[in-house]
Amino acid sequence: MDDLYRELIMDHYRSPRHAGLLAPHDISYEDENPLCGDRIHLTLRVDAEGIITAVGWEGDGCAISQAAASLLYEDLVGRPLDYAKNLTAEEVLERVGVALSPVRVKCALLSLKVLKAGAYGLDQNGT
Amino acid sequence: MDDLYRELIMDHYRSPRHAGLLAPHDISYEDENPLCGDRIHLTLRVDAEGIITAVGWEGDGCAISQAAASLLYEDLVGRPLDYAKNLTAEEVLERVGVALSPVRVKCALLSLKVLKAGAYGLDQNGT
Amino acid sequence: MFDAAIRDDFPTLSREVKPGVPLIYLDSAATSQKPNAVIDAMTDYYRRYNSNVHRGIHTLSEEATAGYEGARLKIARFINAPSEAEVIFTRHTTEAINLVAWTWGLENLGPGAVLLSTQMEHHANLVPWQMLAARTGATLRYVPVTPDGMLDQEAYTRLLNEENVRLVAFSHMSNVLGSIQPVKAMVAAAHAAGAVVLVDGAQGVPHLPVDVQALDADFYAFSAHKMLGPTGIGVLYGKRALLEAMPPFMGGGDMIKKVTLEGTTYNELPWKFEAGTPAIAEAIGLGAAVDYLEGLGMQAVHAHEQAITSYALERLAEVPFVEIVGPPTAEQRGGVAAMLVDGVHPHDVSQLLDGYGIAIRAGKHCAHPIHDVLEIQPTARASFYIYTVPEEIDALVEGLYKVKDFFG
Amino acid sequence: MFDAAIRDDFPTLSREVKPGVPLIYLDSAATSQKPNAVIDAMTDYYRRYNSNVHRGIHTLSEEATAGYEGARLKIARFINAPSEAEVIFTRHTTEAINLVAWTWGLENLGPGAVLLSTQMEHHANLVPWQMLAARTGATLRYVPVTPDGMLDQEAYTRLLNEENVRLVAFSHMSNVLGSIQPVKAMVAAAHAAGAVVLVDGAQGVPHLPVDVQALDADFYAFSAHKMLGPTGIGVLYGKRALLEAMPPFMGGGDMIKKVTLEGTTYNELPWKFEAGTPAIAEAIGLGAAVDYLEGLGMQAVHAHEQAITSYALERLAEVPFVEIVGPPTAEQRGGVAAMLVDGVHPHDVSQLLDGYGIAIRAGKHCAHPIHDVLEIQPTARASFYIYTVPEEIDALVEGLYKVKDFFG
Ligand SMILES: Cc1ncc(COP(=O)(O)O)c(C=O)c1O
Ligand SMILES: Cc1ncc(COP(=O)(O)O)c(C=O)c1O
Repeated sequence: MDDLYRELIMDHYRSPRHAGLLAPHDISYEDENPLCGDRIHLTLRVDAEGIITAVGWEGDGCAISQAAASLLYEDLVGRPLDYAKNLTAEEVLERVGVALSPVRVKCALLSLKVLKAGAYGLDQNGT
Repeated sequence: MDDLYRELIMDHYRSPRHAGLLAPHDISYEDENPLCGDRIHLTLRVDAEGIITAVGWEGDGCAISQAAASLLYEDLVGRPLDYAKNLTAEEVLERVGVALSPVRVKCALLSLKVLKAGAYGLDQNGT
Repeated sequence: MFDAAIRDDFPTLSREVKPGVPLIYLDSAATSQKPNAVIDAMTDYYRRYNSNVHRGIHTLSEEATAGYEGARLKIARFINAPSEAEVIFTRHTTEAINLVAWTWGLENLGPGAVLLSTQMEHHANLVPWQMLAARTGATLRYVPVTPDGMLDQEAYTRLLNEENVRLVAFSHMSNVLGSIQPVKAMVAAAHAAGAVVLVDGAQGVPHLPVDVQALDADFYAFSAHKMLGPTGIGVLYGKRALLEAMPPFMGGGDMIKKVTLEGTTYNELPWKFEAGTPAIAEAIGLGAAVDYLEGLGMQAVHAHEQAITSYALERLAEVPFVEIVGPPTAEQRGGVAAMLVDGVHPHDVSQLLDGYGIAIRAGKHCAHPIHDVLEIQPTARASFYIYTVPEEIDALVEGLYKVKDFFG
Repeated sequence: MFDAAIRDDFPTLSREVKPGVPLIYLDSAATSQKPNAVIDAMTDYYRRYNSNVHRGIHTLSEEATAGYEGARLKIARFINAPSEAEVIFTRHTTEAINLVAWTWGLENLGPGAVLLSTQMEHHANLVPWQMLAARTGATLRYVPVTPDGMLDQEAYTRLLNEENVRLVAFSHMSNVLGSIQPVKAMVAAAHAAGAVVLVDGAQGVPHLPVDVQALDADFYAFSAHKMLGPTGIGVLYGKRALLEAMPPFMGGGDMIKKVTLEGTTYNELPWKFEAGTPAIAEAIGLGAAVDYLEGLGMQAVHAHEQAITSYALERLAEVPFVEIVGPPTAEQRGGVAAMLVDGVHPHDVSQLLDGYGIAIRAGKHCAHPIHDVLEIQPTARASFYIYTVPEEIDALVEGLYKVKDFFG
């Protein structure tokens, strides 16, 4: 069995945390990696102080892209939007916790790209 | 000493036969090889039957280009223009009589190019 | 099929991906492995007669020129080009196609003209025409694909008749579906409609006997790296009359006859289209690749691929959770099997197979549109060549079961 | 000067041109010889991890991608590019310049605009601008050359002030005259006049420490094969803002983000300009060449060339029937000595020297106009690099006497 697919990754891939879109939501953003078809759609609720109060997402794609999203979105609730804005690629990769080749790094970072775009207010669909 | 520069070649290079342009002439043609600057200017007199009656040329360039011209133009007198039209590259190279690399083949064949263009009536300057 | 001893000619094939795990290379449609004869021809050039070509009057330069131009002759013979003047060295298929777009295309197209590509093209035979259409105002249309992955010939005929088609561009063999097009008939139909034809032969020349005169294509493009040759070189074959009428593509050394500050006279074919110091070592390597393929015989190459592809299609048909895209039988297709693995993303298929030493390719294979058209997901593509043996197909099937097991 | 032991790294240098006649290679300005480290890096790639790059999810493809992109990083560091995104692989200097002409040029020039090249340019930095001027209606002007072979800086200033100059293109070092231009000052003057600057660094990067940020050039082009690297690859450095604003050059795989039948989104830098399967082995070879040059140190490379060029100029000055074109002293020039041999055509000089194993180049060196301008005949050019030793200069001088003797 490949190191990449250790238990934590497969657990998050099989049972993604916060699965399902929120309605209503304050933020909604969707993006894909056109080369391979990985896709993630994220919705957030944010209170008046800019604190994330609820998270919901759905997507499809490879195990790495979906597990990374679940891992990243798992503990957003209670954090300020600024936390999302300041997250770095390194932090996300650390959380995924396995060595990734450049192609797979793109898979893992799609979730971060979507989160940041959402946090910076690129609301695509409105509430 | 290089095989290419055997006595015959050097003799023709040092003492080109039929040196000097004819005035008047019936045919005059000049061309050059722009990559290396080899240049040949040929003039011919031709009688009513199309027989070459006099040859005169001048040029500058490498020993191969000039010797080949001298060798080729040496025995034109008394021959019909058609002879010139039908001459092949192989015949000229045979007359030069040394193995030539592709670059040097171009040197050797400039004289043929000029002769053929002249014979086909590409008179540049008129009589 | 070829004797498995052929594999000894390919050093990479005896490699282990990690200790104890030998490489099973099923990614030849992306790039082929290289036989020693090709590697050695290039090393010999660099070690013994490396030199710039064409204008040098010294031993090394003469040897290098003979090697470079000798390779051109070999290639002309290999594809039965009427003359080596019609064989232009480019960097790859992609550059060959772009060359035609930037020269013939800019010169001959304008609003009202129609360019015909197809839904199954590799981006190399699609994006240049999109760019050209945008630049000239010409219209780009696409020949549709049937559900089993062939070009829709009825629609093709209709498009040729209804539109002012000036150029038709399609691939000899699709790198996703594996389908081989009826090139000769399609060229004849295009010519009857007054169109010029470019064939993307990136997957043609490596796998099939190609006779450009029999096919009658106006342009035919291919890459060395997919046919045992090196990276960094490809070929554009073009009919002389077209090439002579075209303006040059790039300006520089070697493509000129005479340069003055006022203007320039261009060189003869093929050099008119070869500006700058050529890919000398690469041409020599490609020449050695052609020698190697001719040694095998292209009929035999094709027969080997047919056999190995039939075997692969058969074995994969037994795997209930795998679906193959493209034509169902080997006859209409080359050595490519793009697979949809139920419930497992191709990235994961490829990554897990790599753990067993099996190299395949995952994704949309530089042909996004065909995926949209056929409404299919990215695929896991296994592809075969002269050195592929049935045991490797068996290993692939076994590997796929393990992948499926793991993902449950 | 470098220890002559450096020659052991270059297999070609121990070759005999014919039995008993060792090679004396004085044609490095045309192309350099390659050290074992470069040849081996490419052979290793082909024998061990040959694979297509970027999208492959298997061991070989990951190794090949690391090799290819690793080479880009090395080159970015070597020329001090702010980012590797600004380092674009092309086939050679010639393609790099044509790329700028076809993209930036077509986009930004039109009637009324002036392009400024120079009288001393290699055709690679001349013909593309002639073609571009013809296509756009822009005017092409040339900076004149002084009798000792430098660019006329006064005329340059005047042209910049008087004309609507949008692009200035000149070479770091002339391949005929050997003269090295004051790049930094010329770039600053062009910028002050609002022009974009392209530097042809084909003879720059191999011989001089080059810091593209210090020079402040907008574009800087060079070829691997002149700097110990392989044929088939070159580099275009460009400033990010310019590259981002430019349309792509060739369309195809790898240069796109997303392709639909309706249109295409282009990839990020540098890949936006790298359509098709890259020259992977060649990039890896160029990376090894950069390692080798960095091992020596570019200051030391330059010092070696200054020393060997001084020695050559000195020795050749003693030969009464030889005249050297270009600047009289080594300080303003690189390792190139183009000679006029009284009474002997350079073809014959070159051919006879070849008989003694000495490889030089004869002709106009892909720079016709400078010969017309200076009213000089074609020349016999000897050129030097890191492996050139004084004994080779001595052999050249001796050979020239023999040539002269022979021609009487
Ligand atoms: C000054 C200069 N510019 C451009 C070139 C062209 O280089 P390449 O043929 O590698 O494109 C050369 C090499 O001959 C050169 O010396
Ligand atoms: C059908 C087809 N066309 C074009 C190409 C592009 O080839 P290259 O990248 O060598 O230019 C490929 C290779 O991927 C291909 O399979």
